[in-house]
Amino acid sequence: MSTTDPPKKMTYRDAVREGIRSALQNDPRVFLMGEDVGHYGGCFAVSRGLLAEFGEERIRDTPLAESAFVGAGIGAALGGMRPIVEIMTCNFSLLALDQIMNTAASLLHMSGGQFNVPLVIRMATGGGKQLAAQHSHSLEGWYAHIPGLKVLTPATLEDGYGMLASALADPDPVLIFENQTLYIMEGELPANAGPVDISSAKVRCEGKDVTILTYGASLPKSLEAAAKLAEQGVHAEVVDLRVLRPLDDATIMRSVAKTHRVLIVDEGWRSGGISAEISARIQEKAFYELDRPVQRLCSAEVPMPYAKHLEQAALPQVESIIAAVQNLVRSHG
Amino acid sequence: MSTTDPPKKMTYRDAVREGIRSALQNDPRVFLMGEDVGHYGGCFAVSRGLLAEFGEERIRDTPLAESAFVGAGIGAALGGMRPIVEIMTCNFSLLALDQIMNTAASLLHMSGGQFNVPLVIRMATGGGKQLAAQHSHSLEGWYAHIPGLKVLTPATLEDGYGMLASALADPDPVLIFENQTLYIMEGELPANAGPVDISSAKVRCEGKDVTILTYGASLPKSLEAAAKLAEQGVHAEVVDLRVLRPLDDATIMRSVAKTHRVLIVDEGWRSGGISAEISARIQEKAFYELDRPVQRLCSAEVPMPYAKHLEQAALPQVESIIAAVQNLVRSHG
Amino acid sequence: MTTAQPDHDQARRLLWQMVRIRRFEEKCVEMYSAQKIRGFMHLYIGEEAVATGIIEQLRPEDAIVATYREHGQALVRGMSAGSIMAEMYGKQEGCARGRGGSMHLFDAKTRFCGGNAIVGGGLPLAIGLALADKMQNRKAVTACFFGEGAVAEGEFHESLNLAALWKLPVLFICENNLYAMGTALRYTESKTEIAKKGDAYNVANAVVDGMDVLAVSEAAAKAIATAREGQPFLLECRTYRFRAHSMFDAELYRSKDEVTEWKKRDPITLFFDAMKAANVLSDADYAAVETEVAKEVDDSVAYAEAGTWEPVSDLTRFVYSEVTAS
Amino acid sequence: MTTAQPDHDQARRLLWQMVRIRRFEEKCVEMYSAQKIRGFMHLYIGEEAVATGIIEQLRPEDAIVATYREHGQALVRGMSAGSIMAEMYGKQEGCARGRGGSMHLFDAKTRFCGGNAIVGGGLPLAIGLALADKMQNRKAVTACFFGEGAVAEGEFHESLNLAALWKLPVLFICENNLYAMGTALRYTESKTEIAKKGDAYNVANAVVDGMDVLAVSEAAAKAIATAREGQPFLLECRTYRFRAHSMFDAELYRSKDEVTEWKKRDPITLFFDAMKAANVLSDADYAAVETEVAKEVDDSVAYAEAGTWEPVSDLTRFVYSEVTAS
Ligand SMILES: Cc1ncc(C[n+]2csc(CCOP(=O)(O)OP(=O)(O)O)c2C)c(N)n1
Ligand SMILES: Cc1ncc(C[n+]2csc(CCOP(=O)(O)OP(=O)(O)O)c2C)c(N)n1
Ligand SMILES: [Mg+2]
Ligand SMILES: [Mg+2]
Repeated sequence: MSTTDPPKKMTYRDAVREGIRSALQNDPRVFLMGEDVGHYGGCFAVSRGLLAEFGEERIRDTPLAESAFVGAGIGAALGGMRPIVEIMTCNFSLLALDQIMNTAASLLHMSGGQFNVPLVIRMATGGGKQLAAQHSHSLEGWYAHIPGLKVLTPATLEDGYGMLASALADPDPVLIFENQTLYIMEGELPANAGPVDISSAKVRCEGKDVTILTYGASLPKSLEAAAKLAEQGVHAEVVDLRVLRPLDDATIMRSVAKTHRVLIVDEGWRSGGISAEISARIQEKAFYELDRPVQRLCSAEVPMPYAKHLEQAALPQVESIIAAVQNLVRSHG
Repeated sequence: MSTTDPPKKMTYRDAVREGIRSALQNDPRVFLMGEDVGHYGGCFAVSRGLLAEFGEERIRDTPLAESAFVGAGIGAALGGMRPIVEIMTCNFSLLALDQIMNTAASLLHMSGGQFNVPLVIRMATGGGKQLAAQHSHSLEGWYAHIPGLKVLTPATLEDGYGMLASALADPDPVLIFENQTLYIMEGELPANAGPVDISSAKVRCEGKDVTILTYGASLPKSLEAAAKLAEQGVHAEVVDLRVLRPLDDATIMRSVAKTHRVLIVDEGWRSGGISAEISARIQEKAFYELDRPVQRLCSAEVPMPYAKHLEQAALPQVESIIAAVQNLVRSHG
Repeated sequence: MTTAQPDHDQARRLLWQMVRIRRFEEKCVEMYSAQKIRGFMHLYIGEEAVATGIIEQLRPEDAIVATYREHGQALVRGMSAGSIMAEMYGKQEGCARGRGGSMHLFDAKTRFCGGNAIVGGGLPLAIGLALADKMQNRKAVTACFFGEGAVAEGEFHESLNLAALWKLPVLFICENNLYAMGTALRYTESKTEIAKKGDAYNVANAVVDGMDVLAVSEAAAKAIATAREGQPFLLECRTYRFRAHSMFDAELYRSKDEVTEWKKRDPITLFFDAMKAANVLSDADYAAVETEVAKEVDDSVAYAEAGTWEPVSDLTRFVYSEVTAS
Repeated sequence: MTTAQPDHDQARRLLWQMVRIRRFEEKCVEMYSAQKIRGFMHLYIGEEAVATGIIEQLRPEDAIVATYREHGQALVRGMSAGSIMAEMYGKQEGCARGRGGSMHLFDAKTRFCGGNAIVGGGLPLAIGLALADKMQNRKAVTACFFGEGAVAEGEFHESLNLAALWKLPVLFICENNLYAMGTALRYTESKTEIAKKGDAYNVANAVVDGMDVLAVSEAAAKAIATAREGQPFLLECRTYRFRAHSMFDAELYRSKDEVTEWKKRDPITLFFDAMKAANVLSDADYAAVETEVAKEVDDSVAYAEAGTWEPVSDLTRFVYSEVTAS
């Protein structure tokens, strides 16, 4: 495809699907495995159509057995394949956590460098669809605690499409968290879209007054908040973290040094979340740059309630982001 | 027992066992369940002798099936029992994480307040015994991320003994992490030892120059470091966090306001660990009290290596605590 | 119908329970379309004979553990339609104060322990409930419902072993509707005879036609009697869901013909026709049941509509208990 | 011994492998007492016929997944005794650079994929290795060892189902030594016939006397042939560990008599006596094997002693790969 072709209009869901399709086309070692990825077309319709195109071997429906099929992904990766394992939602990934932490993340080290695990695990994450406590957790920041893993949170069509190829090229296990509410997001994918960098954060909106550090479904919310704040004369810089492990400290600190005020917006729970790590690091590395203590806006610490008004209140929202920024800019003169 | 009886000499292991025994004696609803708690006498010999005393119903050996027997603990708690479930080491608890997070921690909320889960789970945690990557993780701080749970880290004989009774009296799920290296610690248990408070941190050593916040196996190391530092004229206040969820902010902030310099010593991994949460909170609640950025001394971010010299280097040690404190006291004049 | 005939009252009650589920869920679909209900909602339509046949055989002291497809179980167990509808509306008058929604119905009074949306996650819970009953010398049974998809999960294996090993009063009910979401049984089990899997654990087992409420009742009675004596039982009910897996399902994985074929064995029609032929029930009975149920369903909507929203300030309640357990 | 007689060379090799394991581990105990080795160490003494009988039937392209009780498997597979001893010393000349220790032996060259200390954790891995072989049209088999304790874990169930469902070339070897740490089989399985559990998944299965290396060899040959054709196989080897579970075990759970009884069926003695009676091996053969092995074991210690400590500055290596995979 030439770079002069016009970008294609599509949803984030389509972009993820195109990313998977392109990986399957480009490398015979790649296959997709998970519950309902084939005949059903994917729990969130991400893989619809791929079974017809690639067949049952490469679009592999699994029984409900998260521990075994994630472990099978690890084994297949050791055996020379490049599996993409899909776990429907990150809540269910808890059933496979032993395999993820005790094996995938540890094998290279335990084997003294002999057995690396080139495995990609994709999972849906996040609240906002009234799916209640067992389908709505945001565990990406929590996973970022585990040495041996890389944790990606694509929040744009380009990343939804391009992070997969980069993850597959990585020699070590990579987890990709796709926020459930982003699937219907519409946008454009450049005709020449391809693998994207998976080591850095990106400034999505420049600003001088305050830095908003965020990722996933909170990115569009933060951008909307920044646009509204700009109308009030407050210029927020919005940084899309993109990669939660390892964190891109350089980009974060550069923005802190510019604005001296920081708000972290994180759909995960607050206590012990990735927001805490970022806050701690800023303090360690840019303490004397800070005009104000770093602030955090996170999800309420509840298993997600079903009722819409409660769920929406539990999550960071455009309004609460605006309020937090205003407070940060205003406070202590 | 009268309060004038002399304290009894014993190990931390004995204290934990006495705590279990006393709970079994005091409440017919209490039973102990887990792998090898009975005929083997407990993986770490904690429950040795209890089978003979209380019988197979109440000292219940389970098959290797972490998910099912933790789930069974939840169900038994709902059914009116007060189960103590033992998971040999916190690495194996990953097999039960679905039950712990998706059920135990969520049930009260999902049921709109109808079904509370009075379950206690004990597990061994921590490195230092050359057990390598699948037996040495310190996951207590990571578990502290989960709303609905309480997380205790007894580091003294009194707490090893007394926290269990308090946890059993709690209407909600409580996890108790016993650091493997503490089992052989010797000390004295007061004759009138009983349930202890499980909501607050404790100052274990007063000091004015710097605050060391720590818990578990790092507590004795921190106290030793503090003693050595005192000889050099540096007076460290050592705070034993005791409870990682919910954190006792008041005690932490009180010490920060006194010393203005803080070192957190945490055997967990650094990124996204409980140390990050504490650092972030101090920044949020006591920013203008800080003379220096809060510092963290944690385990190296590696699956634990077997070789002794590497493992010891991976863990916080008396020397590294001293060095970190010296640096904190010295730096930026 | 090969089993013993029920009398008029018994038959009417079975019919009534099944019709309640059917009409209630049809109303749920309406309310979903009207966006009064949101999230994932899984319908039991087609499977009514299973919950009805089994739960009608339970005693008040027995416990129930169900899945996210549990409207039927909740209704038959005696939870009010209003409290269920209000739950799906997200109102605080709901059986879980609107915190749970369709997938998480709960009722402490009737020992209805949810409403678990982790496939297989309920089985260990059932083990524990039964263990508690046994340790406290209560002669209660725990009835644990799950789909055939759950059989592949490790929890199935671990739980059946524990139940047999510890001789626990658990009735495992596998609602084998042939699909786990869109994945047919042949893609999930190397051996598709589910009941037989009990043999690997010395768990007594049986298969029953899940479209035949009398057959289910009879099988349930035997299975429950076994369980009550402390021998777990695995009962496979062969059934079929007439609707999509949830409200988001394009049903790419099964043919219209297959669905049509199964609908010929609609459990309600099947039962009523047989009862009519046997002169146990009349058309007038049927009509009266429908009228009664229509009112109950309408009332449930009215109740839900009249319900109130929990104040947002209460968001963080029920994360921890508000009172100390005794 | 009911099976076909091996010739002299074959018999000598089997004896040699078993004696290697025995003497190597005896040395390990010595070195543990001398505090050269630390951590958890699990001995295979008494069970030598299992690893020997099975692994001797494998081809170089086959893969092995083992547990924390894997010195025997590693030795028979051809990993050098030196690299294993050095590993247990924690030296960087060890087969896992001293990062793994006794429970985590690894060797990429011989497809020895560990050394997994999560009970049951290796089974899913074996499924994946076999799947990769199958998808790449390699005729390799994955041999997966585990204890009877692992049978209760959900991973056993999930993995056997997947193996049969996907027709994978996996040989599951259950080393049934009657105890999981201190918990006897009767406390962990409601049905104690392990091999039979394969029936629940349509996995072909057999039981073999795990103290009889020829019986194991013969059973392994058949099982591997089945697996190589894409039908998984579950082989239960009835065996016994003569030593404690690990170095920390007070052995409260079994009687001295029971141990004594089993020692009468020592796999090495049993085999050598039979071979001597059949005039296949002589006392001189035995003596020569012992001399050879003694040298190998001594050399392994010398190698470990001469080994070096990895610099502490390398602590955080091998958390992520240092090169990009192709
Ligand atoms: C552990 C887990 N994995 C995946 C899912 C997603 N999921 C919800 S229902 C379902 C199908 C379950 O099928 P079955 O057990 O047959 O029950 P049915 O829906 O047919 O009643 C799946 C895959 C889940 N809820 N939990
Ligand atoms: C998931 C898990 N739970 C518990 C343990 C602790 N543990 C180590 S070995 C063992 C016994 C295993 O017995 P078995 O599978 O029969 O193997 P054996 O040791 O007899 O060879 C246990 C309980 C573990 N390593 N992993
Ligand atoms: Mg089904
Ligand atoms: Mg064993």
